[in-house]
Amino acid sequence: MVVELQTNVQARYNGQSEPVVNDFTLMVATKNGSGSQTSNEVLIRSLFRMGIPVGAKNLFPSNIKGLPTWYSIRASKDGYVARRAVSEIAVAMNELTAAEDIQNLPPGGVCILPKEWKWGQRREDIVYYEVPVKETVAAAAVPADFRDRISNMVYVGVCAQLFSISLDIIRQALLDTFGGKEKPAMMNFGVVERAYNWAAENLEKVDPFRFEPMNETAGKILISGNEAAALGSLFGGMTVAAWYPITPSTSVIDGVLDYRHLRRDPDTGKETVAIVQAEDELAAVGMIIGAGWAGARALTATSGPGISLMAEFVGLAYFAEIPCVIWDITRTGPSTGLPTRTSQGDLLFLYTLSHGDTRHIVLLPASVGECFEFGWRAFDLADTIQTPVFVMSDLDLGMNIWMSDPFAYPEEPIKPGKVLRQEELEAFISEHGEWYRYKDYDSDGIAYRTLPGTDHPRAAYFTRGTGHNEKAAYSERSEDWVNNLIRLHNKFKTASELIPQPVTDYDASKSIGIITYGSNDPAVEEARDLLAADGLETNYLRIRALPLTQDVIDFVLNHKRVYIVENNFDGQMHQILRMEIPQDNRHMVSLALGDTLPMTAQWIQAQITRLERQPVQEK
Amino acid sequence: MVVELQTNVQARYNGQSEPVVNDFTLMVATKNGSGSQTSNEVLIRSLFRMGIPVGAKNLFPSNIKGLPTWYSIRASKDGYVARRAVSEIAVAMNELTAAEDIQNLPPGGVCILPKEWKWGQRREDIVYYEVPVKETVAAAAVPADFRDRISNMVYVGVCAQLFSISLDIIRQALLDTFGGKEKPAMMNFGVVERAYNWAAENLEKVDPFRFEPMNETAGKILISGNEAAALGSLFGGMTVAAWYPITPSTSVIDGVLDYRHLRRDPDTGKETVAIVQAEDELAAVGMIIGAGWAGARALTATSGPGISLMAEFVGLAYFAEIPCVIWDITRTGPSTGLPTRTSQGDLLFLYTLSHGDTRHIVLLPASVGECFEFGWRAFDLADTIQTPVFVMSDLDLGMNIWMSDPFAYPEEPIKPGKVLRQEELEAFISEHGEWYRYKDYDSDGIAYRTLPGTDHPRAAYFTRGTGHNEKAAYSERSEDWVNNLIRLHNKFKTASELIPQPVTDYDASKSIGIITYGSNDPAVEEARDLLAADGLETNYLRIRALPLTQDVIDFVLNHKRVYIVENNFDGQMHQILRMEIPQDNRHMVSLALGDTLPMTAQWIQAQITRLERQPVQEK
Amino acid sequence: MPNALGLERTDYKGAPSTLCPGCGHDSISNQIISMAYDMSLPMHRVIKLSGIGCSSKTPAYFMGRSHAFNAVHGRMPSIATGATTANRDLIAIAVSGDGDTGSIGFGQFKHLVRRNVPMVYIIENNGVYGLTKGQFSATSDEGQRLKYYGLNELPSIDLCLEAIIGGATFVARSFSGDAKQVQTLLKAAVSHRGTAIIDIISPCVTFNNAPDSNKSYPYGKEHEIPLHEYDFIPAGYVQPYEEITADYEEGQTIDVEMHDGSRIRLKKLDKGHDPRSRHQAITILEQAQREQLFLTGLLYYEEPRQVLGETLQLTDTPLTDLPKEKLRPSKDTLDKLMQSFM
Amino acid sequence: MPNALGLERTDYKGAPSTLCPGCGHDSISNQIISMAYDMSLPMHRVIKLSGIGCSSKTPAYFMGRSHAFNAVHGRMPSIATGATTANRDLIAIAVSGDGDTGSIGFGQFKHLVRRNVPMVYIIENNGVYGLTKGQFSATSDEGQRLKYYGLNELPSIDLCLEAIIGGATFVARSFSGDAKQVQTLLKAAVSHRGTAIIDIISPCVTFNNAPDSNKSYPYGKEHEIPLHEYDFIPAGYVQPYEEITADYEEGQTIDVEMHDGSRIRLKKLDKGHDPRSRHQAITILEQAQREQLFLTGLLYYEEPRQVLGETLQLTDTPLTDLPKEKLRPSKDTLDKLMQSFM
Ligand SMILES: Cc1ncc(C[n+]2csc(CCOP(=O)(O)OP(=O)(O)O)c2C)c(N)n1
Ligand SMILES: Cc1ncc(C[n+]2csc(CCOP(=O)(O)OP(=O)(O)O)c2C)c(N)n1
Ligand code: SF4
Ligand code: SF4
Ligand SMILES: [Mg+2]
Ligand SMILES: [Mg+2]
Repeated sequence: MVVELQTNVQARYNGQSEPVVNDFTLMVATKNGSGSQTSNEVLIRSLFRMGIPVGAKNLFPSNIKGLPTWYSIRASKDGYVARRAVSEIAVAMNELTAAEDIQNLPPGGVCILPKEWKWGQRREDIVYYEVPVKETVAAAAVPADFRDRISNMVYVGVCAQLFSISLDIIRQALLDTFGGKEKPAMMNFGVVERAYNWAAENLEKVDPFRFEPMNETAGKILISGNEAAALGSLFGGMTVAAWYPITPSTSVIDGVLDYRHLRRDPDTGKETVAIVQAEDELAAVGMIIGAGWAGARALTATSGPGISLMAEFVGLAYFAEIPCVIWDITRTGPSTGLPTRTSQGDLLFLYTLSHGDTRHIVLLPASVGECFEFGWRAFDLADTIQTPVFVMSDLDLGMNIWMSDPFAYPEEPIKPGKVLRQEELEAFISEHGEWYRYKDYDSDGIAYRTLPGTDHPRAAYFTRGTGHNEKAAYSERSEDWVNNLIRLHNKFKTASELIPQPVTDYDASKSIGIITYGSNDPAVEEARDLLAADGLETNYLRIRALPLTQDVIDFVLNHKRVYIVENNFDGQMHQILRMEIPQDNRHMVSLALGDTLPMTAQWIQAQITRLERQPVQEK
Repeated sequence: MVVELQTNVQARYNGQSEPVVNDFTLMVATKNGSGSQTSNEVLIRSLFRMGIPVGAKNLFPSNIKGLPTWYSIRASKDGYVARRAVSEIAVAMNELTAAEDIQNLPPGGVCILPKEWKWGQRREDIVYYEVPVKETVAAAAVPADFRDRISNMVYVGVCAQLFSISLDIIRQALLDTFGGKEKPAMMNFGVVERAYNWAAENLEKVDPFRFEPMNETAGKILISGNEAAALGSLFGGMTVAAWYPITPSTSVIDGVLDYRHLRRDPDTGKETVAIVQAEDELAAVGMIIGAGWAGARALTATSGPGISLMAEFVGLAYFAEIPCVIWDITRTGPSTGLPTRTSQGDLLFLYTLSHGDTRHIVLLPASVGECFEFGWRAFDLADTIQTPVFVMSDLDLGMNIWMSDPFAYPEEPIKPGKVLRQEELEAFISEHGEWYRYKDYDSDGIAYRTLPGTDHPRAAYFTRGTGHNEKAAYSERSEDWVNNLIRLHNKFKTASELIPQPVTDYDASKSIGIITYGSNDPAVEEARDLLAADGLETNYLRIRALPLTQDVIDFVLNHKRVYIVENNFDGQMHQILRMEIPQDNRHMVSLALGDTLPMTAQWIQAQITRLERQPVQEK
Repeated sequence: MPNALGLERTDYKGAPSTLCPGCGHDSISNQIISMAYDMSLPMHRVIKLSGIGCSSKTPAYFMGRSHAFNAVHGRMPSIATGATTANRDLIAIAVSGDGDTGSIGFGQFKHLVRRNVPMVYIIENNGVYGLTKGQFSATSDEGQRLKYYGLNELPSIDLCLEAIIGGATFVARSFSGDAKQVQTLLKAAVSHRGTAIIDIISPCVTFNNAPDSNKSYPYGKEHEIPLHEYDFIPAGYVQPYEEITADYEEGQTIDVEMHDGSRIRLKKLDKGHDPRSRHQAITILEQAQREQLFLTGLLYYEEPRQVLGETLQLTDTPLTDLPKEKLRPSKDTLDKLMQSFM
Repeated sequence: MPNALGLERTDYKGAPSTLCPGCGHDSISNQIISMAYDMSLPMHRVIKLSGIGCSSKTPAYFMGRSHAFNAVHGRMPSIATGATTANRDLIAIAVSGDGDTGSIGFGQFKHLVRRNVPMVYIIENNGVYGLTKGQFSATSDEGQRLKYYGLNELPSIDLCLEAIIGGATFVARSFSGDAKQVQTLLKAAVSHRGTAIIDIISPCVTFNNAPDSNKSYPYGKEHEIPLHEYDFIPAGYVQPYEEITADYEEGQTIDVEMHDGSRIRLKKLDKGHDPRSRHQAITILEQAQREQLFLTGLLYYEEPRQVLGETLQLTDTPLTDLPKEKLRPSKDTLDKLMQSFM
């Protein structure tokens, strides 16, 4: 194939001399389904083993085989893991995107590509390393079936040589990746080694990029948000998971399948977690509502289209006060949108999901650690508040691999909430002389519930989505309706004290604040450093759940300017903040990206710098 | 049966002498399904024929037969038609609610009830007329089958006698009600006449209430909002209606069935309107999206639960830019809620329906006249803007009968929007050298579409809910995604100029403003008169559609205090206003009722008076 | 007379019905009450489930001491799936309508039977939408006329055939006017381990009771063709067993033994139908459709197939009753797991 | 060679496929192209409809000059109903998957066939969710194993049986490896006036092509039992007609004449199946299920029943083409109407 470049050729590469160590991004462009996932994982694991902080972003198409996919690995000695828009190194293995991939390199960048390709034009300001991929694989005498997939190991070997990863570490990483299985690991390693040696003999290193061992990853783990969510849920006492497959949420349930053995009854070998693949999302959410009503800790995981389909049922659960947990791993919408691209576009919709006056709790994890923590905590909250709890993660957080401290064991025992089992009901009735399902005995808006199966003649009550009074009896009376809604309102207020509170870095001397939530956190943290280096000091508040609390409002009001950074198009958190803040809030500036990609620090920095350096226009 | 009253007996009725003419409310309490609908209609039609302005509110249960139902008829010489919380006259025909019905009467009120009943206690401060219902019917020699239903005519006759409705007028009204059919009309009239005469002979009128002929209804019509909506749609060129039954929207489609003959092809007797009863709301909305895509003017009517179920599909229509019209006749939610009670609780949900960054046009008719007008206009808007258009009416407006001027014939011809039929496409291509489905040729965000079936080799395009570029080709590129969303955003701006603009009564000298929308209008208008009489002059703005326009925002900013009156629990329009108004808006006060009943002027007046007479607390 | 639990029949009642007087659904509620009383069902273990409709309201009218869940329209099956999965000890009795099951809930219905969720699923089939005032449902017959909505020209869906095709393990049809049959079938259904579907023609006296409607009382009374005569012999009921058998001729009876040891004894009538044959069941229903026959009785019965909880290999202890230590692995487990991610 | 419209086969192509090389769906797209070319379909009147899935992507890969609508998951049937109701002149060709039709879209599928919406409805059935990477679908066979998701223990849904029971008027099964049969059936389907269902086993080479899976190429090739040999004789094709008939023995052929005068001529094979008998069709499918037979061919054909547009008594002019004066009654009509409300 012939790679055609646009003609705006930059300055000739001038053999940059200053070495760049552990602070650049390597991007691998391949075709989907070609097996590059494995080689990329080997690369990232190797760097991790070298003690270098790493971040990974997988940009893949909605397709099973053949369309372009990009995997970028950021090494950052300073520990930044957000996406960078620019990659210094491109491993261009997909002829369909090679021209673009090369075009996107910065001056001084590096391109590794198959030797076999022909060229239209060349950029003169970058370095090329041409690699005989086919030959190398052929020489390795790999069984024909494996040849295609294994050819990705060629670039692993070349990169190892060029950027200084030891073969030993690669071997270890291969073993990790293949779950300790020697045979496939060694077959792959054979190709890596061959490529490594070929590169040593045939390539002259002229670029400045290099990895060097550090000690920043010891004791840390590498894991995806969805796996973390699955584990958190398993440690949270989940007993029912019902789901319908949808990208990018499927791997939450895959994680549950992978680790449910942790909860398998050791005596009988039977499962304590029911995993039901439903026929669609309406059924999935119906199942967890049925299960939650019966007393299970029940979860579903889905994405935007599924959320839309769940709207009616979620309203029922809200109004009938049934606990359940719904993970929304968001992708780009509206509509089917881009299933394999990230976004935070469901926020406002989740918050007000279902017709009528409804309002929901939405947890907003920002890290794999929080995915784990909110994984178990969501059940405690749902049971305590007797309501559906949403956890909004996103494709970036959920499907990419992230570095993290090991997860902390839940510091609190499982909280079943106000459930009256047989004896408790007995005790309750002897104390109060009565028990009514929807009566607010504790003035916190939260009533006591019983579970079906409770062997007590007064345990039963009637659950319905229609009007009811305190006694759970059908009622069309206006007063009953209003009283019930008032109690639900109070319950929501109680909830706002129980949900994860915002994380704040505040110093009264600073006049600029940044607010964000979810997976933007690393980009914001990095941007703050960049801004500070440029003389713009910022305070920071990260919202960890809806409804908003007074802290958030105070934070907004206490600044001269507050930037709301989020990854959707409409600036939905900004809108929610406006809904909650009646005071003049023209100093609140929406930085809403929504360009389908994970947030970058550079974008945030550029926006804030631009706006701070010139008078802010009213938005 | 024995009617038990609470014991706080008020002052003894003192034979009030000042006559009260054409300014009181008569309430009839019966059992659902007992046939009282007919007698109530006869009463209201009689008053209407007497030239007296009337308003009717039907409060019925979610049940087919047996549960309590109340019908109140307000006569108002001043033309007010809003609900009043108090009825001066109670026709208590349902023993299950009689105690309560009597309790609710104001001092000096009147109770008409069957003679057969026994009494526990009596209120001394009201007037009782006891009527031998059974005897009267028995004496009328009505066939046994009809006896139960016809017994309701007894109270018609008694009321006619007591409050001065001439028998002649009743006869006419009966004929109207029975669609001109002499036989049933006369059978009923027999009972009315008998009761009328019995009352003349046996009852001594001691109350002050009386109807007197006026001339305020000449040339006016009586019609329900749902019928008006159906007619408007038929005059709007609707060709496909797909629906799934749900109270209170069912009568929209019933109206279409009743009047589709207006559109029947006179030559062939065939239909120009397809009416498909779908298997559920997901299918109903799918059908109208399919039809809208193919070029039909397609409508569905539903209520809250249906809206929730339509969420995913509506997002598709928004994103794929397909016109269709969705009437939401709102009822009380969340969840199944109270299907037979009114509310405006779907507003915010409609506005942002579906996951991802979506925003919709929502028309807000306030009268049967606007139901008709928005009926046809919604299609023009949907076709012009190429998007789903919601019309949010409610149970009160939709199912109750309202007085109105006759509907005006649409002043504009049907607007098909930017559709390129064969020759137009040809012309377009020769002008532009191209045609791309999603390209913004006119800088208004609205692109040109073709319809399937267009006989032109370049007419076809691919419609999808996934990412696409201007050429309607599948695209996962970030720029394509963002550009498309920007155009949709601009389209929404264009839309805000095309939708019905607010109706304003503004005078710079007044410092208090009231904002409302939909069926609250009559109550607000009446409240303004009450407030003015009390020295509180108000300006008024009625929002007729979302998105909000600058006029609305200016109105808010131009007042010392602005009350947002609406019939839901969360104050949803208030929240939307806050979202749009970054300036200090603490002077905006949410008056959100949401008590399941139509708004009253008295409630609005009381709220505003209370708040204006004492310093307003921040909400 | 108190039953085995010492309860009277009235203890099994619910709130007074608010349906139209004469509604077929009310007589089904009555049979449910009788069945539960006769079978000495422990009410605290019973859950009553429904969707939305007149039929779906009825759980309020029986077994007031049982938990109930009146869900959203057409989606009760998923609630049933979730609840019975969460707690395998629950006895689920569900009521739905033809609209609820055959229109909006059709997909859920089909997938429920496929999973063999253990429950009794009663369809109160009146061929019309009662609660929304008389629209056609998908079981309305081709050629049926309704007061307001005119003529139905679409073929009607046979929910029993649908259930059998879909994998149901107990499928019966009955008529709410045939109290004894309804009751016997209910008893058998509640003894079945798996999804037991009973499609009961239950006339809507307000909107669909004209004699020419085949969901009406007059039609049902005239045209019902019971496939069998039945006796239900509860588990452990030994004594009069012999006596009962005496009634039937050799070769004409079939004993269907249920999971819990109960039996239904069927005496074959005209059609000689053996409900253990899926093939026969399908054939007879197809024939009934073609010839417009109103066949009632147990149409299909499959030897207990694995129910959903078994497919999922769940613990014997209901998931809702697991002790806390089975709900959360130890700290040690977490630490080891974390190692594996390093 | 140009067809009757003067178009080449390449004119009927679409964009290049982005499916996995070897995917069964691609060969079906090819047969659709051939069928359309052979039948000289006017592409501007064709609408291509689909839901979501690998299968549902395929309308992009054929007939690039036709309008297409790639809708939401499982809900294409309602789009088809709306579009064909709006414009009766459209020729709807829809593609769905087993997940799209058998799971999330099951209710819509059943109600579509009940209404007899005129269209060709192709199910590209691979017994798996391709696009979401290999989960079980409702047509996955009992006992089937998948790489990641293990063993399926639920009975599989037979979409042909479902369609017939549900009221479909043309039901066929085929195998994407049997190009000739697929093409003949497509031709017949597109000539049918009513809903034509073709359930085509279409292997997913990436997630479900192990030889023990009965949705795999190896299995299909080995086990396919065609019910008939076919010839499709388009309307107006007179000349070689006699010649073709010569091939078949007396009594062994069935001529199914289509609405537009086309015919499919079937030569009965082993099973002697007559597709005009609903009873036979149901029986043979029930047997196939029991005995795990992979029967292909035209299973059921009903003399054209009223299609939806006829049931709705719509004008002959497509609703989308009505002149404006038929869309809005006159001012006079409104004024008179208003009188009636006074
Ligand atoms: C999502 C939704 N759509 C529509 C309705 C309105 N609705 C209530 S009951 C009903 C039909 C009930 O019919 P069926 O199930 O046959 O019960 P029946 O009243 O005849 O016993 C409908 C359409 C609803 N409650 N929810
Ligand atoms: C509402 C919704 N839920 C889930 C998905 C995710 N999804 C996309 S395709 C698919 C399954 C497709 O399976 P099938 O119809 O068999 O098509 P195949 O890919 O096997 O051809 C699913 C679950 C979606 N797009 N929308
Ligand atoms: S409307 Fe029909 S189904 Fe509903 S309660 Fe009345 S008789 Fe029964
Ligand atoms: S995943 Fe399967 S169904 Fe999808 S394109 Fe690949 S082979 Fe075809
Ligand atoms: Mg019904
Ligand atoms: Mg599939």
